Amino acid sequence: MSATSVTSAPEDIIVSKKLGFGFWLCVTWVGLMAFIAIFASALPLKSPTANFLDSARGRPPYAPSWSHWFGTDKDARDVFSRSMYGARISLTVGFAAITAGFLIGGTLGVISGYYKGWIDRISSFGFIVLLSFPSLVLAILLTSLIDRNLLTVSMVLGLLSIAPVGRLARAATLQYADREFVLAARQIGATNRRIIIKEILPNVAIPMSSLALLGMAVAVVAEGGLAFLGFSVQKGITWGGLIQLGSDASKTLQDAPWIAFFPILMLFLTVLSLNFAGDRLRTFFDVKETTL
Amino acid sequence: MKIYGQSSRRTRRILGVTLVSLLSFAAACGGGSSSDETSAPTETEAPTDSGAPATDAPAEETPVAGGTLRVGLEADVDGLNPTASALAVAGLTMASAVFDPLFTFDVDGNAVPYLAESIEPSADFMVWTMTLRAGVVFHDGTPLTTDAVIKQFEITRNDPLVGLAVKPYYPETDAVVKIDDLTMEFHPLDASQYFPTALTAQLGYIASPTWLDALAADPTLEQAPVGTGPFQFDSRTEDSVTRFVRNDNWWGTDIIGPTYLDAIEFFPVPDPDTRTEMIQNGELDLLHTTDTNQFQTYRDDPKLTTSIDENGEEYFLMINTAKAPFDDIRVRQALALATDRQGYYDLFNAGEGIMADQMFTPDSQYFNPDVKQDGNDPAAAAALVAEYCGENPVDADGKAQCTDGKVNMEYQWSGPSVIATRIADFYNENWKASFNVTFDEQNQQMHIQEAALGVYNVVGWRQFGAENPGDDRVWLECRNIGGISLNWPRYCDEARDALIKEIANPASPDERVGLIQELVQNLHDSYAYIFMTHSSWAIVNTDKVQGNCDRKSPDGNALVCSTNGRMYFQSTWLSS
Amino acid sequence: MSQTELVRSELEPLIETIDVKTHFKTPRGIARAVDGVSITIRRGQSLGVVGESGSGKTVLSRSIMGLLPRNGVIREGSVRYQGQEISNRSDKEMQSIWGREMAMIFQDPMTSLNPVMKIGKQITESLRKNLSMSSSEAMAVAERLMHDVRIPEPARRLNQYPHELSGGMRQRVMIAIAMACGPNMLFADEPTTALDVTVQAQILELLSEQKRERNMSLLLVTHNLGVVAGYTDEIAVMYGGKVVEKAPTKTLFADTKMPYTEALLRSIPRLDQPSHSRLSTIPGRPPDIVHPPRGCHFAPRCAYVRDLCLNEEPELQQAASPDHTFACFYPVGSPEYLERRVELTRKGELVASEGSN
Amino acid sequence: MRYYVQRVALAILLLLAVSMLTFGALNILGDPLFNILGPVAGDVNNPDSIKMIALAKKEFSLDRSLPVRYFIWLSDFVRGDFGVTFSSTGQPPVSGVVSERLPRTISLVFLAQMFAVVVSIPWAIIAAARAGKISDRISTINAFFLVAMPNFAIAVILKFVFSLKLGWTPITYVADDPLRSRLFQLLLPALTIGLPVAAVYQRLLRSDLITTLQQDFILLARTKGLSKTRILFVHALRPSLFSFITVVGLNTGALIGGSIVAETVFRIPGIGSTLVESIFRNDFPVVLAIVMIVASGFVVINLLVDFAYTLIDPRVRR
Repeated sequence: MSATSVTSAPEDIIVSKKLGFGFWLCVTWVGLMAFIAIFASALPLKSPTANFLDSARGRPPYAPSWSHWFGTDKDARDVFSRSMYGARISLTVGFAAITAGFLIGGTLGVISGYYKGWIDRISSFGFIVLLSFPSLVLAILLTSLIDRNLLTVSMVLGLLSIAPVGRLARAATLQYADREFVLAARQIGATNRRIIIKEILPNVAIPMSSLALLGMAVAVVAEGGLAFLGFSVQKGITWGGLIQLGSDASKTLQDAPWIAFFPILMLFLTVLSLNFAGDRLRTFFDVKETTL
Repeated sequence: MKIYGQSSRRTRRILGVTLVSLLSFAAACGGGSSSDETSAPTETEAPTDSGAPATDAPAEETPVAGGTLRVGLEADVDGLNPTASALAVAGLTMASAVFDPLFTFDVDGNAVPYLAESIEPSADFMVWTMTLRAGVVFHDGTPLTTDAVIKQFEITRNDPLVGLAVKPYYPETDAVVKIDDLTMEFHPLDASQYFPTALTAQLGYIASPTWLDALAADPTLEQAPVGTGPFQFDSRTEDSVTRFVRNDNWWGTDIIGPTYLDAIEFFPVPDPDTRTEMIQNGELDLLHTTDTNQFQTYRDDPKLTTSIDENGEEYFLMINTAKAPFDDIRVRQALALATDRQGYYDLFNAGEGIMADQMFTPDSQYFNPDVKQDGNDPAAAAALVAEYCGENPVDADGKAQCTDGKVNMEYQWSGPSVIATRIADFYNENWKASFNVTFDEQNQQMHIQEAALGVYNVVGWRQFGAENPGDDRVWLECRNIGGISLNWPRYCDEARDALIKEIANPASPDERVGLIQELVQNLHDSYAYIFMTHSSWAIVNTDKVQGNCDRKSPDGNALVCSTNGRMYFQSTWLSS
Repeated sequence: MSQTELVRSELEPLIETIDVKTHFKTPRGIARAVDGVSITIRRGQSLGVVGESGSGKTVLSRSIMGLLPRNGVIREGSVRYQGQEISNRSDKEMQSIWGREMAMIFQDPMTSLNPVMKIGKQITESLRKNLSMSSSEAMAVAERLMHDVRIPEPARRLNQYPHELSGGMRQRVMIAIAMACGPNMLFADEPTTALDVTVQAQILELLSEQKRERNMSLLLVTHNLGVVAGYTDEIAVMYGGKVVEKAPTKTLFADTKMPYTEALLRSIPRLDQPSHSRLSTIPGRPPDIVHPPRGCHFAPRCAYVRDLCLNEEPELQQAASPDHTFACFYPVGSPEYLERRVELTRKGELVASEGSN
Repeated sequence: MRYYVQRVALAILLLLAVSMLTFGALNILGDPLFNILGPVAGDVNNPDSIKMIALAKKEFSLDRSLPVRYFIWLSDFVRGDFGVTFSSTGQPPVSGVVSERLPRTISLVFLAQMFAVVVSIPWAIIAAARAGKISDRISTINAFFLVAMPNFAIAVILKFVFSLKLGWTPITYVADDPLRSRLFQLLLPALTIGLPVAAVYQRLLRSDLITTLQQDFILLARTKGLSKTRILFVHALRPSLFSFITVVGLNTGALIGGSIVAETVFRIPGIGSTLVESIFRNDFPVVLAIVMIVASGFVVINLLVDFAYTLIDPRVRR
């Protein structure tokens, strides 16, 4: 009934098919963070590792001040520049992880969705196996067994994102695998590889890509969790680690809450932005809600 | 009640401590889980080996029996088996309630007889004849005899770890010889006037032979110790609570005095903040800590009495001198010079305690004023490193020791521990100008293992602070270098060994002081240790805890109320 | 009631709408789904509302019943039920009318029954709510209703879920639900479109029979003139949200005025055609209700269009026979109409369009 | 029936795979010996040490091949014997550790799940009923914020506000306090992991409800003159619960993960914190047992969810 389809959900009256201001705001924030992450060392930031001790006056005040905007931590280090540098590992890992997840999981998903049969059965089972660990448990388990550097941690989180991404890709592929244009392509004797690349991928890519941001948010949070528990990149400054350092002892948290709260703020804003932007994209391409 | 701290780690890690405690003093080494290893003494008033009296109990108050004392400890132990368990401060504290030592320290720091009735050295101090107290029975009714002591000695000596600190000092056979049921002879390899101090801790805590036999069959009995002590085992849940009750037919009741407490409950609470909160909430009556960050809190709390036992261990960086690049003294020196000791003190001691230049505090009679720990001089460090790297040295396997003009090294600590990691970051900041520092965070066991096996460059460590400096020898002598070394830095110096021999057996007390100061100099010159701070123990109790400094020996000597954080309970009582 | 009363109640309108407008706010702009419709339905009388998809017929029926969402909708004009204004009533107030006074049957029995609720409950709940029956009474009534709408072994059916019933069955269930509280006014919104031809007739039979028995008024919404032909007293043809011709059924068929109605008549599907064939035979597409064309909305598709049609919008005018109105400048039978018809026949276009049905 | 059998079989297959992975990873990548022997394990030139190493290997059957060890472990595990912790005395038995601590984690996760469900359902219904109104938008934004707040951050904030500033809740967990106060001590931890999940549930259920509310059968229900509440609860809710239930099942995983964080921050000796400790102690039997238990719990819950489906949706009854 086309008439009633006009009496659409109040939702649609709110969500106009525009990305909207909020989206761009979020993208800007993430962009800013990325910029800082990349060029931190080039920016006029205090050294994030230096202990700002003064043999005469001892350590600088904990509380935020002109010289240390976010205050200083227990070790007289500048919380502001640490929060900035924190973006590095957090975002890098987040990005690398989701990229790896999409490359591996995406490929697996598309292939198994397209060829079906035993490939599908095996990979799908693999996905379920991965999914039957609570992800944080699996992450801790793996990171505890490896030498934790930027690459390995990213890979572990990437591994975790394989299953959800793979499932999505597979589902998306299944929708198209038997569509007319694919069958047509087969008729004219196009190779499977060609069909996948020319016909399937473009269709699958769009909905998937809209989930990349959401995925990255998840990865960033996961990294934070690992760092908070002490399982992330060693010797690295990461938001999760900063938060732990600021909250480990009740005394610190009580007397100098900002040590933990500024990193929390950064992390929160970043995750929020990623989520929001991702959500907007999702509704924009209107992809179904997922359990990514 | 059971209280939990996060990650209550077993103290199996504390191999060092096991051996240390054998030699009558406790030291927690290798970065504990709390910030304990970063502390240093704070009180600068007159030193008392006994520590300040825990309470100023008004004279008119007379002790009352009864009540349960709840004690917060920094950790739990694997077991309470003096022959095999790693008894760190926490373990020794619990042990001191169920076991009685053969000897114990009086307020002047002399080892006086306790379970032993007397001991007599031969003229050359090579044979010591000890007589046990008669009529002492263990909690299981077994009588205390020479055989019991000898059995325990032999079991201990053959323990792969604990034995390490015993083996080198006794002959293979006839180390201990039975004379009669209460008399025996010790035959140490070296003469020492101070031999009895070796019997004041783990080696001196005598367990029931019946129980030791049973242990062989069922190791789980480790959890239920049987000794002669004023308290006997009641129940124990690992990492949660250990409960002892008064031993009503304790041998000492008539000789020494009554035991007042009905029971003691020990709660391992690794997190110092939690321990503090608990005593403030009245969930604990007594605790010990080395976390200087807490000291002020305690002083500010009127309901709490704090006594600081500042004759604690020293915290220092320990260097493996047997392994490149630190087999070269210039590199060790450079590391010392690169280290910002002042900065460390400012950051990690919360304005408490004092920096250490050597193993003695300035107010110790053995303090050597000429020995200053070098540090805070990056330039000099850079120069030495440049010189060393100029020779582009390689290790045994031909691996280069320098990369782009910096020495490659590994700093190892035991984790996970926020504070330990902070310290690692701090050192890295100090050293990175002249060293390429790799971090090696190990879990506790691995940390100790690598230290013991000498597969490390530099580690943070806590040690020394012996009641009797002669007893620090086990860390220093060449004979303690081996597959597993107690001479962790694997630094062998015949001259030093000779010196130690002399210290054990000086012609006169004053000469001894001189010799020990010489040893201090020798230690400094070896650059095997970079001394950072003197740690100190705070014993904190609520105002209802009384009398824990009223301990006496059977012969009536006043005894210390704590030894490096290790507490005693025989004379303690609770005012209502 | 006495003869005269009966007559009066027969004559007095049960439902009366005056210039009802229902507009929707959409991202594209204001959609004039219903744009000034006035109709009256007397007790026991049945009105067929006919038009293509998008003509606004469904929205009209829902506007009358007040079922449309509050926000994003602009409603104007007046709706009277038994003389009282109901267009301004809140959902809460309408609850007393819904079910016992007015009921509605929807197009698709597949989606219109709650998939996770037993048939019995779906029928009885309105009985219990509106007539405050006990569950046992309600069940008895429900069973009778099921029987009335000719559902075999009703007792068993009551305990089944919709997915266990055939499409026709479900439509009958929906009728039973609608009938439950004996409403005076029944809205049937394309009640047969989703069903196959054989069942269609049965359902319509059932509807008119129930109408007769209960002396209900019926508003039958459909796109298929063929359907309403046999079952309604009066027909209103809607186009682009407006009523373009309204007349008693016989008159409409006998004396069609509006070329659009004529086109509809031509396109009545035959039994041999699939039931859901839409009015594909009228060239062009329904008007854009957001940006309607100037002049007569039908003009762009009208074979007899002239300049006037494109510039001015025709008002509803009275036809020769009473209560027959239509909105067209050059109605069927007018000289201009005939003239154009001759041209078309010559060109052969008309033949084509005729040949298609 | 066949369906149930299939699902159970799959679940078992899954757990086998999971156990193999975990067991393999732990045994290949870690060396348990030194947990048992301490330094002796590395003292490979000393005959005594070598003897002890051999003994220990035998006792903990570390001298067997990996598959053999796996089957030994598995057969014990299914019998409820989770092996012994790697320590010189081989004490305490893992099953002891687990059985002491598992209940705390379960009650924590359960509390959190209860909280999340109990809060999210009415929240979602109200929001859906007012969809598009200001109140709904605000609640949507709140949900969004909560979702974006990592649980460890929430933990820190809650601890700061309620334990430290207001002092309402204790920061220590007292294991043999009366149940009531123990539950009270579990409050913040439960909130920590429950809040974000509640938000996730609310967002999902809300959008599903809104979709349902546009269904014809809701319109029909309205034409019956039913009250708005009845329509929401009786007609709209149940058909909207399908994906909700799945997500509730899936999120149990998130909750278990969260419990690791919560137990660490609020010092609750559950299996979450124990897992972390044991990993740092290289105490593989404990790690293995905990991972297996957690995974099993997770798999079983999702199995139950599948079955719950068949209960609330008559159409998928088999």
